[in-house]
Amino acid sequence: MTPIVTIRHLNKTFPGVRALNDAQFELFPGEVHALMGENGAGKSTLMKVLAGVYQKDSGEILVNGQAVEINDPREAQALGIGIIHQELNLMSHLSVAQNIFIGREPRTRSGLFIDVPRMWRDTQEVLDRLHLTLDPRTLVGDLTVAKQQMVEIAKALSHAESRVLIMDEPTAALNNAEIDELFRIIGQLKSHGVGIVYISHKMDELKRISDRVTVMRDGQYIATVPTAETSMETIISMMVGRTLLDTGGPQVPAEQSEVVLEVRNLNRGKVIKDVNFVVRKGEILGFAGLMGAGRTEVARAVFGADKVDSGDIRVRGEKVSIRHPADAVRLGIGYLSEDRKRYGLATGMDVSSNVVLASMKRFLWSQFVLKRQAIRATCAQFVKQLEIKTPSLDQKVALLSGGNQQKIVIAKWLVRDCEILFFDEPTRGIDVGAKSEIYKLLNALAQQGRAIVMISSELPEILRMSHRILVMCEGRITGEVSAAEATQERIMQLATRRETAKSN
Amino acid sequence: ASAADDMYIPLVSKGFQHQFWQAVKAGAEQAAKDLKVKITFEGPESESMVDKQIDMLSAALAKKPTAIGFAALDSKAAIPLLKKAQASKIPVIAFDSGVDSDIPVTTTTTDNVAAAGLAADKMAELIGKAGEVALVVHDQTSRTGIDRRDGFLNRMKSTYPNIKIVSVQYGGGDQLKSTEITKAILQANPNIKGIFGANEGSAIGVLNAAREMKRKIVIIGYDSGTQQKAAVADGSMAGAITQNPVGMGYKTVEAAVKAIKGEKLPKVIDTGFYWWDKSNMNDPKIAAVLYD
Amino acid sequence: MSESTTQQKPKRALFSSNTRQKLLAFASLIGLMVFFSLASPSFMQTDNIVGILQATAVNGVLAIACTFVIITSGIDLSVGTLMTFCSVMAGVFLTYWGLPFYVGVLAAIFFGALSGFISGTLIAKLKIPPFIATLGMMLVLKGLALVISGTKPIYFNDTPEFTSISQESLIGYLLPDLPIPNAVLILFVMAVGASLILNKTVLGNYTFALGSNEEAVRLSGVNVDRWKIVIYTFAGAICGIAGLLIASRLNSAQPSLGQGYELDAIAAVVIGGTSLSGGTGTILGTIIGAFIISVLTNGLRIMSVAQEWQTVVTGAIIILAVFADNMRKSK
Amino acid sequence: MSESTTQQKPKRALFSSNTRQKLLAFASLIGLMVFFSLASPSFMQTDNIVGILQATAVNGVLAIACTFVIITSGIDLSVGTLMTFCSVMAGVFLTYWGLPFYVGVLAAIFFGALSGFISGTLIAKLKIPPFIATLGMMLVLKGLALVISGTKPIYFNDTPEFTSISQESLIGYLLPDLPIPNAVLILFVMAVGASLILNKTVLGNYTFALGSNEEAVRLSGVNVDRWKIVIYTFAGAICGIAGLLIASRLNSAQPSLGQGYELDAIAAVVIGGTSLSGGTGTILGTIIGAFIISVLTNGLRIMSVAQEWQTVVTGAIIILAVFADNMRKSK
Ligand SMILES: Nc1ncnc2c1ncn2[C@@H]1O[C@H](COP(=O)(O)OP(=O)(O)OP(=O)(O)O)[C@@H](O)[C@H]1O
Ligand SMILES: Nc1ncnc2c1ncn2[C@@H]1O[C@H](COP(=O)(O)OP(=O)(O)OP(=O)(O)O)[C@@H](O)[C@H]1O
Ligand SMILES: [Mg+2]
Ligand SMILES: [Mg+2]
Repeated sequence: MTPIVTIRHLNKTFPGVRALNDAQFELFPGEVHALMGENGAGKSTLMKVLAGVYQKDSGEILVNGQAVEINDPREAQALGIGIIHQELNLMSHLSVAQNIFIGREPRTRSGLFIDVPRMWRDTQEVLDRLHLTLDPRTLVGDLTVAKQQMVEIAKALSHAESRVLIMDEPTAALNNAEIDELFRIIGQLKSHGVGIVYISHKMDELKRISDRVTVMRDGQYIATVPTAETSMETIISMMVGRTLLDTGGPQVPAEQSEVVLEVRNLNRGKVIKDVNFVVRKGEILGFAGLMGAGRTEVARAVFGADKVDSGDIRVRGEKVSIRHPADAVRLGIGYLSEDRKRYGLATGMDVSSNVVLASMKRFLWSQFVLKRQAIRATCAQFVKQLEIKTPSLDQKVALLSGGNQQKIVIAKWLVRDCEILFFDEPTRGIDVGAKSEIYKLLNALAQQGRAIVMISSELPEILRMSHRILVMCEGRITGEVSAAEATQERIMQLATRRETAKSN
Repeated sequence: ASAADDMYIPLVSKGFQHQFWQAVKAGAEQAAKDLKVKITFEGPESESMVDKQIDMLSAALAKKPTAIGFAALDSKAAIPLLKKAQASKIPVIAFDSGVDSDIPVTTTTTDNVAAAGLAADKMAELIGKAGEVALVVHDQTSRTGIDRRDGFLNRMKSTYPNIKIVSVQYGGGDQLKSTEITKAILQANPNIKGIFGANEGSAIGVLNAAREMKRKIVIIGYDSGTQQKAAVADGSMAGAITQNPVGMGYKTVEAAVKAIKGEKLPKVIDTGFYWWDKSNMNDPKIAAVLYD
Repeated sequence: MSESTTQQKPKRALFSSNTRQKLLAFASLIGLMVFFSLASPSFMQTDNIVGILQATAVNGVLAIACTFVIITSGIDLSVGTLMTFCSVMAGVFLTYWGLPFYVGVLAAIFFGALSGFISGTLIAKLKIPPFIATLGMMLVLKGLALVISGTKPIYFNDTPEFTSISQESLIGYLLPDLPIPNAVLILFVMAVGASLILNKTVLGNYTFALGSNEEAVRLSGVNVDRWKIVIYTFAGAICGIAGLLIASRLNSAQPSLGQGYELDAIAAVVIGGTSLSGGTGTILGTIIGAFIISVLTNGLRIMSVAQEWQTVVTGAIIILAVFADNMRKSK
Repeated sequence: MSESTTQQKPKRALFSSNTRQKLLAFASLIGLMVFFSLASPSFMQTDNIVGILQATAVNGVLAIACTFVIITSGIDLSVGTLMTFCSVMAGVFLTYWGLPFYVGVLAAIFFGALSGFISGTLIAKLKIPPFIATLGMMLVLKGLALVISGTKPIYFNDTPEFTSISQESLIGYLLPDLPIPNAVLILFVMAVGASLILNKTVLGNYTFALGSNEEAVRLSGVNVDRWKIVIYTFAGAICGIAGLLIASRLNSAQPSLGQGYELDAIAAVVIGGTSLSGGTGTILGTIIGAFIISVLTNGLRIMSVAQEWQTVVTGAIIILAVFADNMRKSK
């Protein structure tokens, strides 16, 4: 069988960064081929070259054994290569249907007008295939990241003629049910002979769907191995170039320490309904739930990013009024948002400006002039500590790899040194090595007496890290589980306890 | 016609921010007070806004005036509206420049072409009928701009063959722009002997430039105003042409009232123009037509 | 960026249009009209209303052109001088060369489209920012209009039908009580047409898409450059029609007119709820925005407010109109 | 969004500034100067160079104000009429009320800041889009300048020191061969000061941050509204200084001048490489942009090109200058 895609000796340099160094890759029809590597290893770059987004410096690409030049995304599409980008690439002012059919709008018979009803119908079909309950007419900007991600996937899948489908971390924002759905569809595509490149940092997914794994490190090809015959540890050590120690779960059960944050009767429209909880000094409180359960909304409400209808918030026992994120930060509350590009980063600015953005006051002479040296020193320290891969502190954040961008948001809140920290999906898009670094860091922060709220859709992460777990469903807190009694089943049961069901 | 008290006469002019138009307005207001009529005075921001002026005229007509004063930016564009005024028996008094039509019962105006010709004569006299001369004009397309430029240029061409016009530039009447323009002219033409500034803003611009570049040239201005008066008095400006804007405004309102009362009016009421310089600027007759 | 705040309630719009915003701008317009009717009896008379409609035609058409460009998150500063340039070209074809009426009309539209094509190419192919490309075009066209006309107005004396484009009244012919000039009819027909194009065709779809996220459109394999050029060309052709309207109204092509009109047009678009950062907007909003400006200008004149105070009040009310919308929107 | 185009090369700059762009705009400027020197011997004379410097002062200062606002992805259309308003206020304090010289200077700056504060508040607190808020302010200030001055120029005859702000030459006093007027000195001092503020202080840091992603800045706990107001106030104060410069140069406050100056200022900013979508920009670029405009205008006048052609050529060269930069950048 000829490989559907062969990449050889590919080189790509960005100023200051050798993103691809003699990279190679091979994909067969009907194969799910996982591409693994640390943040900044060059996975996305390699795939973007294949998809015509970037131009290679040198090397060759063969499609069905034929050498090709792919100069722009259109040519890639013509060759049957589709891609789901790591970063969302949607038009937020347009409807789901318009996004999915951009560039291929069905026309009316006259050819003048878009056949809108048909577009909606076709969209509905695509969405149904994915078992997605979305109205094709909803504006994409109004969707949560997870749903936006599903729209991206639907868009890529709607190309009937795709023979190669690249998925760059498609599940980063999805919950388990959606991931199952996606994998079912990948199975279908596979049986139709579509070749799939699958990039992910979630190691468990590899075993479930991939046939082979190619590992990259620092832009270089390391090895290609059959998944079934290789252990996870081998793959991880190929990725990071060393063996990782498992850091284990939370260290000290911080049972009866002092309450630092108390939230009472919090309400906001239909998305937050009478939410009550406390966070204690030195504990990691996990927030579990399905997509749209309202966890993000709770965090944003406490942080003052959204207005609430009612609710009391006490910090260290004192009643406070938080009307603005600035109030929250002054009270020592930090919030790391789940959507880094939209809410976390000034992507047009450099690394150091982003890292100190939340704590400017600490870096000023007479409240006005920047302490350049101190800023750089602090940034350098965190770049080192979090192993952020960047050519310099002056690199524009938009040009970093996705995982490294996430680390910068984390660094921003670490610099601010808040007592109460909300981490919303903190490990989204972060590689295994860095993930364990972040877990270590969360533990260390808790040990230093910080109160941490961790919102995560990855149950293993919640189970492993939290001292206590709150589960939400449809804007309500449906239960609390201690670390000792927590199991996946117990949490899922609470996470699906709908209000309507309860009354029966 | 009705009692003078409820006569309303809107004046739609070519502009309102420039000192010239403010002086016309002052004259009109004086007449309104003397004759006990109500007037309003408005005009577009720049003399190129023909359609804005037509909207103003249209709004003025909607107010059912007893008569209307109109200084047309384009002599043909307003004719449909003027016909409407005629149909509703609203007498139209043209001022400043005429309209290509017999609708206006009279026109109070200055002959800008002849006035600029006089400026050319004075310039020729002051530079000894030979040498290089330039013009800084306020506008390339407005009637006053064209008349003053052509009046000056034609007189030079017909009467003074040894005078060479080296440059004609337009500064929109903006003092700062006219200053920069004049500086460039002076820079490019080291032998220049005189410059004519075709309205107040242009003339001040020329003055500023000559002062900033410390060049002694003959400057002839147009209109009056505090700065031109001071410059003429201290000799940095040789003199200027002035129209009689206050008189023009006064006569326009006066003619309107007469027209309402059905009195016979001459086809043209010439409000006159004058050459003024250091020697005559304090004559009562001249001082009366100069404004600050 | 701040567009995508979480405060937004989800919009379930028919096709990415924003119905509420239109209605709210409409309320401001009605409010102004009620106020002026009470303040002056002359305001609500047929003549004056017709005058307001007539005064809106040119700015309305230019604002339609700007709406498309602004939704793509571009800007077109050249609309005013392009309008003038097109009217001069009509004058050249009709008066200088004595060609038949319809040739002049086509010439104006053609040169409008041509100039739009050039702006679009500068922006899409040479990557000149729209502000600079159209600022440059504004100056070039202004100069060319002066050069070609010889800095004199060109009168359409040989083509008497020309004035009928703008001044006569087809509606008034059919309904003598409603002497609405053709210019207004043309404005409304164009508004309806533009609205259909914006909401029902691929061109409109890409207009919104480009303004929302150009990079995403490019990555979806759309020929972004070509569509950008198409949109600017289309907007240019609309300016050509504005050129015909103003020339017909003045029965002449006035070569020095035009600069400054772009600000009025852009203001109409923004008051009508189209965001300068692109991605949203409606033609109906734009038309309402254009009317808000004309009603305001006319009403203050009718009330005989001193001209310098007219300026102050206009400024304040433009801010207030948008503020009122904000208030009602955030409810 | 299109900021993050994938083709962009990273920039290795001191602190979010864009060194290369500055240098490239500089090359266009040099190119123009070389051309004009060859075309006309009058161009490269001290007098003329000093003239160009002087002609740049007002626009340069306004453009500095605009740079801050534009980097936040805002816009300020009121800079021109605000300048005029401030010069009128200086006139009121000095000539009408006979107060001492320095009070007039402070008054101009104070009213500039006050007006900027109002614009900033409208934008930050009432969420009026910057285009509308400053368009409204532009009209309000224009009207107020006319009302307060009584539509007449106000002369500074009682304060002879007033002309020294702009016209006399401190440098010429020290170095008689270099009679650079104070206006130019002020421009350069302000450029250096503004550059320091933009690159070395919190104000500058937030200026960039707001333009890059306002929502992210807000969620970092920064009081975004307050900083926006501070930035507009600061820009307003700079316009106050421009008002002093122009009033001193003309030895009078001319109330009807000012509109149209905003386009020149914004053009200088954009030619200088600042993006209208915010997040990037430099003061040096802006100053070079302002000089490109003045050199072009002056050079064409020196060459005695007919004025309508001057307009055409200016338009074309503005586009070319930016295109040349793009070319060199993409290399
Ligand atoms: N447009 C660009 N300009 C400059 N550098 C870039 C650009 N895109 C990527 N890089 C750099 O190239 C390297 C590889 O990035 P890439 O996005 O391919 O990593 P990745 O393997 O996908 O990482 P992640 O798992 O974090 O997504 C990184 O160091 C990144 O900073
Ligand atoms: N910007 C928005 N506009 C409109 N609705 C929104 C927006 N953001 C969230 N919602 C709605 O609010 C509800 C709660 O969403 P939220 O993001 O808080 O969920 P979550 O529990 O954090 O889930 P996720 O795992 O998706 O982050 C959902 O119904 C969602 O559709
Ligand atoms: Mg990646
Ligand atoms: Mg969430």
